[in-house]
Amino acid sequence: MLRYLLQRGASSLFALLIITVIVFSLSQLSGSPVDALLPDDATQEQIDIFIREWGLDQPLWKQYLTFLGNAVQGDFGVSLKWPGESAMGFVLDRMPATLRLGGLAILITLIIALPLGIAAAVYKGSAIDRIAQGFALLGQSMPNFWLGIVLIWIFSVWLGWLPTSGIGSFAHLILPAIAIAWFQISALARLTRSAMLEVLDAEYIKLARVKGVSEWAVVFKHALRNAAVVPLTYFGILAASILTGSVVIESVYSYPGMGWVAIEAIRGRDFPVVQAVIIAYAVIYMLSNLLVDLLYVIVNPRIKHG
Amino acid sequence: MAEVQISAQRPRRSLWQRSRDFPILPLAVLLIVFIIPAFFAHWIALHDPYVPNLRARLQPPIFFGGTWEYPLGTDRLGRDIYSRIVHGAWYVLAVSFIGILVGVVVGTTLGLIAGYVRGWFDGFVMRLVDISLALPAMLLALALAAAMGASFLSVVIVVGFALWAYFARQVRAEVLLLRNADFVARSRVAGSSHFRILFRHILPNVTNTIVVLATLQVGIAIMLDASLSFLGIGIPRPTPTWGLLVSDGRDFIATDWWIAFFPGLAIMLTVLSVNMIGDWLRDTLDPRLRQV
Amino acid sequence: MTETPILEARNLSKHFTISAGVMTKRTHVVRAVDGLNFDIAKGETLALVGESGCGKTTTTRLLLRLQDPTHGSVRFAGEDVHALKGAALRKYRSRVQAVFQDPWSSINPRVRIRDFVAEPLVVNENLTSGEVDRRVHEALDAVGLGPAHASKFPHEFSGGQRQRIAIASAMVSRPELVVLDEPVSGLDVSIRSQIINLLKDMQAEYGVSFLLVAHDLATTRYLADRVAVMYLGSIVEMGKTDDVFDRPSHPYTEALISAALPSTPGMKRNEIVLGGEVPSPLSPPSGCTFHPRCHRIIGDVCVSKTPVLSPDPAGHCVGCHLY
Amino acid sequence: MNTSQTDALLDVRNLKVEVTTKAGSFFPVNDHSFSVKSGETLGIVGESGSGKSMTAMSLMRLLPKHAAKIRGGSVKLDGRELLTLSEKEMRKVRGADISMILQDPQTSLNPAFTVGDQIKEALKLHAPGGRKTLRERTIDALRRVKVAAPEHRVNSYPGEMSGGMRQRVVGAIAISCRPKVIIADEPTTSLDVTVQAQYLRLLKELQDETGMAILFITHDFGIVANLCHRVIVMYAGRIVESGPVAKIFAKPAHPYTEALISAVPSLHGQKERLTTIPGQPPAPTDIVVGCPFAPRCQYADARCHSEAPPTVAADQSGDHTTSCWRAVEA
Repeated sequence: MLRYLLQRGASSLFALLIITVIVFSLSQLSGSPVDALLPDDATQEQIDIFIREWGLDQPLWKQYLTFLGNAVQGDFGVSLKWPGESAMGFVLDRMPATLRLGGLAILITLIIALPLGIAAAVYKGSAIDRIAQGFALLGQSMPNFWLGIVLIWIFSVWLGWLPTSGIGSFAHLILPAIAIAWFQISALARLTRSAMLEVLDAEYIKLARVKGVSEWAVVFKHALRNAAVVPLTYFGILAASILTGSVVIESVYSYPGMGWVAIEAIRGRDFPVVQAVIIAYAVIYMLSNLLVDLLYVIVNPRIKHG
Repeated sequence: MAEVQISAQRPRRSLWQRSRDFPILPLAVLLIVFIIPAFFAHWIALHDPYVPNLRARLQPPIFFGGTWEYPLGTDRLGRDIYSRIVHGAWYVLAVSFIGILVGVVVGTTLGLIAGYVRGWFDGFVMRLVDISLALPAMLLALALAAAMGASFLSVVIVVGFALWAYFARQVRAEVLLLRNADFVARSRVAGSSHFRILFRHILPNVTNTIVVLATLQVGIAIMLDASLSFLGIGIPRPTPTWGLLVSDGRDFIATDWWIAFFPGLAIMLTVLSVNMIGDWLRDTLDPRLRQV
Repeated sequence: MTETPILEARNLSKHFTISAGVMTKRTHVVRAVDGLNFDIAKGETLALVGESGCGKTTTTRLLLRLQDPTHGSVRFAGEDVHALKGAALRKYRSRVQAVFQDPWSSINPRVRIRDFVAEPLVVNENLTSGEVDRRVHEALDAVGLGPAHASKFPHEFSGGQRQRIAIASAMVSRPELVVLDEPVSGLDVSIRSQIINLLKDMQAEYGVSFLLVAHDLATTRYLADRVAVMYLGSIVEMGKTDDVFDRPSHPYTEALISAALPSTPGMKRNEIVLGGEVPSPLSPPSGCTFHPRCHRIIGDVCVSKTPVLSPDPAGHCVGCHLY
Repeated sequence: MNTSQTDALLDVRNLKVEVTTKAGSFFPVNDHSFSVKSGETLGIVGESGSGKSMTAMSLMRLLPKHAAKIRGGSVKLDGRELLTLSEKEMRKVRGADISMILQDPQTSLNPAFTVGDQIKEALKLHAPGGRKTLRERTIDALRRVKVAAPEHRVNSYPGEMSGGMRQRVVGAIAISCRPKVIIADEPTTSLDVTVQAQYLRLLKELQDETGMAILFITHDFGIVANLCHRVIVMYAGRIVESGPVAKIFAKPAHPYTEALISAVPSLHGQKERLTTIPGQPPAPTDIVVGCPFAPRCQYADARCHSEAPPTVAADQSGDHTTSCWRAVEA
């Protein structure tokens, strides 16, 4: 079991490494940082100093190693747009806000999607099932930024119940969290439904009924235990999608989290911050995947004993 | 065993027989909102989508105090929302079509070869798939936009990148099953080359999967494109892509709701109808894909 | 055996290496097939019988050149099958064909019957399209399906019809050897006898040799001239079908035949029920691999020494320390 | 039909099940009547699609909820009508009075629970007791199906066991509450020959020990000959023949039974050319007029194609019945 987790951890680290390569090579693509970072009227002397400081006269692989070494220490240089801030420090400042929002979105997703998916599978073909399926179809077709705007329109402008944007109270979190969760609810409910349907069709479910087990125990004890693996595996994708969603939704609600920083940094061509934010996202994502692997081991006895 | 045989024995209904439950309404919506505007924008648009007309600023849509001249209202520069949506359709179509094409070609080729030859190549491709799935497309979009600036090309790359791994994974999984099927063994016994087996026996058996998956991905591609445009890292202004139109109206939602509402509605209706057609295709052609 | 054999397997072995863990380098060697020796004569049917994991499927895959042996060789008409290349290989491909167990998975659902049946001809021989059509129609006729079926797709046929199509395709290139891998066990009882009779007719008409793989002993007895009984990758007994069935020598053969149920009630039989199940080929028992389940074990020699398959004057071979 | 209804443990009369699909509705169980006594083994023989598994599931009242419905008849266990019981009452019957062994040991055990837990679950429901007694009875159930070292095996997961061993565990679940009737749905089809022999012997021994009745569903006449006392033969949803095994083998009354028995090659004796049955069974949704076997029957005449034959006695004793016009005329 430990070996399995180590293996998964190693593979995550490898993926992270690839991401640093991508980030690094993209920064090469963008042309010389000299043009990007120095004022147009810089003297040759200033340029030389800059090149030496940044190690731009070194071979590419050495530049990458330097970049990687700094990245491991969380050093991506200083922000260009927000002077005086270290790039990673600035991103880390914003991280708790994004985690709060993402956490609430995940919570909403799980609370609604799992029961909905299970009920739809158990009462296949019933009204609940049709409603769940219609909801899933609608949820997967609505762009989250548009939904965010429509929610503001209804709940903030029209009804005046919740704040339109910004950060502060719990009330500020509600609309953006719903906007992020919306798509995920439909995806997860759909997935849970099909996983449950497949399991409910299995021979061992038949055997449980043959034993005289009540329908409630059949669903929640025998079926759910086996079906849980599928939504659990999806949790990794869920975490990624919610991070992605946060980029868009934070922008809609002017919610100053990591996603908002990312967009602002791109607009301001603030390269160090963009790099820091991408790496930070990737690390969060890798950690949530490791968590999934851990849960997977707990749910699935075959790995625990194998 | 017995049950498998029963289900296999049931003669498959032909596409024609199933066409009775074809989703006609979604197809009609798709044609009206997406396909016809994309190809005939110049004929059906009422105004130039780019030229401001300050005298007609912020006209409300018809039924909300507006006129037939601007059926969906105008934005703050007096441009007709309807005409801008119609002209944007072409870009949405182009991005999603080319992006998916990139995804299909790259993903299918790699998945087909990886599943068939196995060994180190398979391991390599699957590792790439893992990484690609592990890297949220939005991150790549951010990096690309920061590095080379947003453009049609960068959006297509992002869409292709976001989708290829799904094709590769699904195709590989099917090839793994198919390569062990008795009919492949029989064909090898008959003397067929690997090339013949791959293209004559295996590929035709995964085309359904590819078609279904590609249809189901259209919605994802459109949404991704719209999100990027919305964030200002998609096809740059002044091209009236749908995400950009929504973005233009976001600050006026309290007063002039129609600017953001109708472009978003167009996205929703398009994606909804594509998804419904995709669901129908999946149920008809490839019921095994239920979980995708 | 009076005739020269058409196929000879000599010391045929296939070992698989399975890695035990991802992090460790430890590996297991699975001896799926170990040191097989057998011949098939022209026009003869040799059957391989045994339970799951005995290596009979691997053996057919070696003969069909779907896999390469670890040791030993298969010679067909005097030539080493696994060394064939180019034109010689194509010739082998058209002379040796196969029919598989599952009629649902052995025909590509996306290919018309004509193209499926014709494949061995199209791939290996240079025939005109008209000539191919003629041969396909002939083959379909021979299996009792009219040429009108040639343009249909596989899903329009039932299991029994599909198996006929598979046989037509196997016979279309007029092969000298056809490997029959459980040809009737995927079919309903009332369909089986149709296919069994058809196979007999084919052999009588074309003089083709069959290598039959089956777990159903009654079918085996009906179709085979000679039988090789396999257990955990080795042949434990081989001889004429009637000799093996009526006077089994190896304790495993005895048990296998006694376990096969009689088709009439109340028939007296000497029932031998073996204990346990077939051991994992990952860690086969020492000595005679059958000794942990054997009801006629004679002592330490069974545990320590691997018995040799030795023939008696009549050509009946048994691999057991009893003899 | 003359099996006196008083000594029958399980008595099924005119059972009808309707299945509704998109392609139409049909009766996979069409007017079935049969009965079993304590200690008796009844074979139910038929090919795939003949409706034999559907019969079993309808006795357990576990038909797929929406697709299949019982459309009439009666199922009496020890004189008690099962079809009118509430779902709650029926749950108390399942596993306790009637139990079942499913076909595929690879999939019929829940991979997420230990085999001990799965046996215990049945015991807990029908014969509750303390932790310790439950554990003892679980181990005892495993011991009765001759699983070696049952004290260790209770903690194993199904994934760690061989196919034969798993099927024994399924057997242990079935017998754990000492049911009166066990329905075995092709329990040995996926097992190796020598393991199948072990399993059949085990079933016989358990029957001798407990006096339970066994309904043995199979397509294999060999097993019927070896294991069953009486047999019913099914074709396209109908019972075409029923009677004592010896009589049916010696003198089959229905042409289908006759053809089926002679179509199986013999392990001993002569290698005559096999009798074949031309054609194939009708699809479930095909509309059948007359005798369903008529299109494949060598004796069929005009009446067989137009009118369904009644069920009649095949000989004087009355325990052998068939539905065939030839028997009516005889």
